[in-house]
Amino acid sequence: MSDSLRPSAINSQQGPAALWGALPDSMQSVALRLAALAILCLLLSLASEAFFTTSNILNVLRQAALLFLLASGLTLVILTAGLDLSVGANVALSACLAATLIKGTGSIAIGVVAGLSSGLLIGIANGLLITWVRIPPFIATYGMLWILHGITYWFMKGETIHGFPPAFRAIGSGYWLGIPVPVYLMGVFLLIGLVFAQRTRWGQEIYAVGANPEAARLSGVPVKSRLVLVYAVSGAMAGLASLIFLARLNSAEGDIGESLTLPAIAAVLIGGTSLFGGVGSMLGTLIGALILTLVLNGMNLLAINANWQPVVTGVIVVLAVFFDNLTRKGDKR
Amino acid sequence: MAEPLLNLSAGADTWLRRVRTSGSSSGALMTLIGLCVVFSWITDTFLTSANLVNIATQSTVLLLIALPMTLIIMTEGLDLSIGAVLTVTNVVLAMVAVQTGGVWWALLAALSVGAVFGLVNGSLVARLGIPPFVATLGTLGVAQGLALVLTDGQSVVGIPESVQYFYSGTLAGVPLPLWIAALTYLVFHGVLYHTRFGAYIFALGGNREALSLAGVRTQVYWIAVYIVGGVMAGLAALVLTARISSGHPTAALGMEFDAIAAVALGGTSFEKGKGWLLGTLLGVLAVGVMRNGLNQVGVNSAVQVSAIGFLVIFALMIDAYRGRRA
Amino acid sequence: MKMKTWIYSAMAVVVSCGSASSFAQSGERVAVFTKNQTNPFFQAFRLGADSAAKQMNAQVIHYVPTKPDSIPEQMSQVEDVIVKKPNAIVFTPVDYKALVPAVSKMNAAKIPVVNATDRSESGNFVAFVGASDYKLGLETGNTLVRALNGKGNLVIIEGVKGTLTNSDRVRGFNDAIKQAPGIKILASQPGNYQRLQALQVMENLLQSHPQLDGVLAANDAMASGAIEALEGANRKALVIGINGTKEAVDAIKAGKLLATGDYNGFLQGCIAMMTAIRDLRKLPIQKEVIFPAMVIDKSNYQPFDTPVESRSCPKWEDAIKS
Amino acid sequence: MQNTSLPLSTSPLEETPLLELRGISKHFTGVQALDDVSIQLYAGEVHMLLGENGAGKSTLMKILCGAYRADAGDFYWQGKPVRIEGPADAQRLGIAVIFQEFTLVPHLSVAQNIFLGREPRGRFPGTVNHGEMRRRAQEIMGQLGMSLDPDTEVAQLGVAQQQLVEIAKAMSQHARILVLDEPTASLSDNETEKLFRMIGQLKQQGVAMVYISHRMAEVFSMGDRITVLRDGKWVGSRMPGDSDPDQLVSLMVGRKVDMTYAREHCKAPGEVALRLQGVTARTGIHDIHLEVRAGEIVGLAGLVGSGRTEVARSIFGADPIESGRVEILGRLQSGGPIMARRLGAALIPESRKSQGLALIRSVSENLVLASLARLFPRGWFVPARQSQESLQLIERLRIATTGPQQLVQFLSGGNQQKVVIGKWLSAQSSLFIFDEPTRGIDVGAKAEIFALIDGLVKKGAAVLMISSELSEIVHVCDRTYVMREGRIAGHLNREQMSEEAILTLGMHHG
Repeated sequence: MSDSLRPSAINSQQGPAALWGALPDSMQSVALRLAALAILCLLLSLASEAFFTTSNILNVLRQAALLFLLASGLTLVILTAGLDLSVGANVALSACLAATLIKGTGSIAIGVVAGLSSGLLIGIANGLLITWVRIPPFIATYGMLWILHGITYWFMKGETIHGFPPAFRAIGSGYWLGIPVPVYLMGVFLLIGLVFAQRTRWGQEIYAVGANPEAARLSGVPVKSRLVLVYAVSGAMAGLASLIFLARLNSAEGDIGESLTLPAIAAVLIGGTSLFGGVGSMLGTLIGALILTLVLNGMNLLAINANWQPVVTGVIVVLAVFFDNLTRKGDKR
Repeated sequence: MAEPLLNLSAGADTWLRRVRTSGSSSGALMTLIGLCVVFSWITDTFLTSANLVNIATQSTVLLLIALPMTLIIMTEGLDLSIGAVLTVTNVVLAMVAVQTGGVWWALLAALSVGAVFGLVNGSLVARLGIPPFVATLGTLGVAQGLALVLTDGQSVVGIPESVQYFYSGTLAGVPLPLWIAALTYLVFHGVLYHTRFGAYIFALGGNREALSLAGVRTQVYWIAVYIVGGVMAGLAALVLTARISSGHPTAALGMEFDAIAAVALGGTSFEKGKGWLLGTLLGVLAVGVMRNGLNQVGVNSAVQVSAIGFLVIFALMIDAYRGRRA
Repeated sequence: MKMKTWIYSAMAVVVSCGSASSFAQSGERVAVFTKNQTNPFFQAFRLGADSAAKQMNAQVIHYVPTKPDSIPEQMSQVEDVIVKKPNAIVFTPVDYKALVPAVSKMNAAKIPVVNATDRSESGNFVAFVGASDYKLGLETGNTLVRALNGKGNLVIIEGVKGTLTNSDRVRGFNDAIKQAPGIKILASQPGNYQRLQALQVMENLLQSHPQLDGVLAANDAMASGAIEALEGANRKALVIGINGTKEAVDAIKAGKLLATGDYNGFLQGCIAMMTAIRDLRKLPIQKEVIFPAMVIDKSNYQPFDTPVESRSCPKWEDAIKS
Repeated sequence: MQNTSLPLSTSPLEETPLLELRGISKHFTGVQALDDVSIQLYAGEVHMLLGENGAGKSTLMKILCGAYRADAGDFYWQGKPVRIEGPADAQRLGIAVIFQEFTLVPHLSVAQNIFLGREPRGRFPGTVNHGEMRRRAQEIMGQLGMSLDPDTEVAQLGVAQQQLVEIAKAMSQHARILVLDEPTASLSDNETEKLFRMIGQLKQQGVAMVYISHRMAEVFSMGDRITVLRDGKWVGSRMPGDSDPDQLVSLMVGRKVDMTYAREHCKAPGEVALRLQGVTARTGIHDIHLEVRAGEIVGLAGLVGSGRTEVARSIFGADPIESGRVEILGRLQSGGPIMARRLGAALIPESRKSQGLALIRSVSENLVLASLARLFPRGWFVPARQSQESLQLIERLRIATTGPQQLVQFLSGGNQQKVVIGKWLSAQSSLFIFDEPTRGIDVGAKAEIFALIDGLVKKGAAVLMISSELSEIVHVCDRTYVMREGRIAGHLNREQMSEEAILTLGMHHG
């Protein structure tokens, strides 16, 4: 097609293909994932009658809520082609800090503020290490993971802190109008995340930084402060998730967040956010978290030996990204 | 442990020049020297030959998986599954060793299981174009699950003496694992700097398009790099099984991150095919010295955990600082 | 140049502040190996060892793997410590089979070793100090069977598959249930001794088993995980744990937990350390110290209610009597 | 570029061409890249290949070297039919291509790069005989008059040296046919001299060369035969003797385009929009003094590597400066790109793809990238406002796109450059710094870009334009500075400006 300057004919496909073609990339990947989620629910409800009961659905939603809160912060980080391996350790430290303060001062507010701010500070530290000291995100957050674990172990000395006031425990295991509280939080932060990513200037700048950081910098976008912002949000969300964990488990110990980091990253990847940056959505991450939790819940209900769970999780992550490569139009990075 | 300076056909000057050019980032070298000086100053038992041999032997397993990890990272790739593959090959090797009473069939089984995982990783990345982080995160899960399924959580015992010999045995006074590690390093050094495959690894990371235009079947070599990763996990399983004289479903989980940290510590960068094998060796030793030193001094174990994090970030800071200045 | 000297000083500070604490006492040096830094049982064990050492003014150094329950790491720690030749070692193997080579290294280095908690499969030891997991499983199982007066459905939440403590405790549970035909085991799933995993396993079990009367958890952490799940789904069931941790005692006080097997980490720490020191000083010791399987419940939890830090080791004589 | 020392040789006309392509066609999804193209390559002859971007030149090259397979058409080697379906076939016949993006591996040595894929066997299977490889590399480089140490890492070489390594690599394959894609695009004058001398030597050795260029001077000084492609079709072949630049351009563009872009020059420049006083930076520029007033297009000419891009980056704050002052619209620029934009400066960078655009994002997202703060001051992003702003710009700049949602990576070079300019229009900048605005853009689109720039200046904006095309500087700019080795070598006002004057100021003396 010659490089003539005449505006070429508007997209000529007719019918549904045009409709599908017209959908921007991110909407297509979300639609595909919703379909996969629906099929999964159908299969599970056929396979085990205990699946499609309200109590199980609420149970799945609550488990997915915790995973989503952690993964939502991570989504922004991965959008900038970065990574945060320290979220699990962040949850551990923030939870123990909050637990100690709630027990010590007896006031829930102080504990909650402590948990959130510790998460935020850890996130900011990650951001500064990556932007000012210029250490690759993978290694910076890996180092931070060890430092945080060390601090938590030193701080907790192997103790566990248990038994918290019912008011605090409500945010983790409480019900309101029959629906677990964390599910509301999931809804609220899904909205905040969507609005922030799609409907604010900073969100657009984060997508641009992920797509081409040098072009963003040379367009006057403050790349460094956006990166610090992204890691700070990821840290803060880990702080929030730690509070809910604390409330739900009703006790804090050294390795509370240990097993959360990889599932959270998996949820983001299954949700369609690309590791190369610039592509992805918060809605996708929610669906990713739901798919991951549903599969594990289904396996438990069908009493499939727990040993198979890591195998299934691994296969799903690869399949999700493989289908993405197929559907994404010519975005061979 | 003096790094074997023997090199095959190339003149000594090219080797030294290569160290100067690609070895520009010496975060690992300075950290290693710093740690040794500090620990030998604080406790007299650190700088004893027994302890140094001790560190080297302990670091063997990590070195055996850090070497292939260097090659994979040089092709702008990553292998998160190598720790889990080492675990499943440890279990396989133990089970076969118990059945056959010998070591050779067991080693063969472990190497082939490792090769299969490597082939799967390579095909996912090279043929299906799935990002390495995602592909190997997938196989990490599969390998971890398989290890649990094979043993149903129980550890495999009754390992014949012939397997344990590979850790406890010595040859000419030097523990066997050290021979394995030194030999493997030499082979990797030869492969990377003196064979076509080595040049193609630099090319896979530096300019993949150029390699295919030169008429080379890039897919084959790209998959081969991941197969080397899998096979090395099988070999490392031999030393690991000999060391813990059993197969355990969670023996080496998480070791992949130690390997990646050691490689990064050693100055191999994540892009443009910039790699330095000696750096990885230094990185592995730095981690080993740190842990041993802190144990020697009896430092509170919580401080030990944080110290590893500081070590990684310190070394990278040195590189970033030198990188900016150089 | 500037950068290098700065690193050395930073390193020295980190290392020296950590080591200062262990040079304080004088006397024999005893190295204590425990499995991880997160399980309250081992924290109690370490405190017991410390208080015994202080009483007999010996010097304690603790070695705990940075990655919880990491076999190769504990192996490395043993090899590192042997070079320093401590006078005696109190050893809790991460895995009773995998750490046998480490024990043979200690024996080769002629260092007296006291085996605690998990009985190592082989290797010669000065003594073994621990409780009988099997008996504890049996006693706690019987307590639950009695409480359900012989009828009802229950679930078992196992610990880490493949560990000695887990297989003995679960065997004890099953033998207790065999004696009561009316009791039916609905499911037996692993929680890996972790609170969170036990919670998730319990939540899913509650979905698939509407009628559930009792829960046998292989340790207290998983028992409280199960309790949280029950409360989360506002369901009722009798829950039993093992280890006798402070948290379990509080739960019994609050009526949430039916009972817990007294594994008493603190006492095990004391006796193990005393045995090691007495052996060094050629004082009489007992080769096998097996704590009786004591079940703590609403009736007898008072003596166990004191926080672990403030407890101190009983004299050797009266400890042996109990 | 005046005539170089090489005599305009009319090569001996052999009857059977070394390689003949007949009826070559290649079809990509929705695009007929090549349609029934035939071309003859004679030994010892430089065959010039001209055509706009997208005319099929690079596709033809990729078919020649086996990177693409032709859908139809056949190849005749010295009259005998042969097949070229993969890189191995091309290599066997001795066809080598030197692309603009070099096919070199940064962290391998010169010798290893030259023999990539064809390393001499060592003692053991699979190993490489370094000594032999280094010796043969030295031998080849010697023939081509190069004095590089075969062990230095390619990453440490300059652009010109890397190109020479590419050519040595081609010659190591005993290339009988060499394809050069705009070889002098980033070469300094004496490096171009050296390249032309080497091409002369290769002609003596009977190597047939296909030379792709946008520079008319080169076409006539080096070419023995000229072929023009348009829209994937063959439109004509000429001998240099019986054709002239304008005729070739009209063949290329298919419509009469006035090559020289005439514009009436600024009579009354406004107040100072940009002033540099004694600016020195570690990037290699020393004591730069220059001024640009509103309503003016000021050129910044000079050879490759004379520091022009570095000056642009220092003005825009992309690189820190060590001493001196940069004033934008009267106010001191002391911050990074963020402050430069706020002061009203705009940078259209040298490489669009890596520094100017987010390729995987849509046209509208790219257009508002620099004006997000202006369009959405309170932070609340309104998609309608974004599409309204981008539709306006698409209209004004006549960007050929299926719609604001289309991903920028699917646009042609000219349209991508327009998006970058649109980005800064949306940011309402008043000082525009263009760095090689028309590189890799064909004649037709160039005129369009210059019209845009003229439009900016007519509305009172100030423009500093960096270009390596001397004809562009002379025709478009009101006045120009000329740089040499990181310093301002001289200033030429409207009357003094001519290609020769610029060249003499910019040439390295001694």
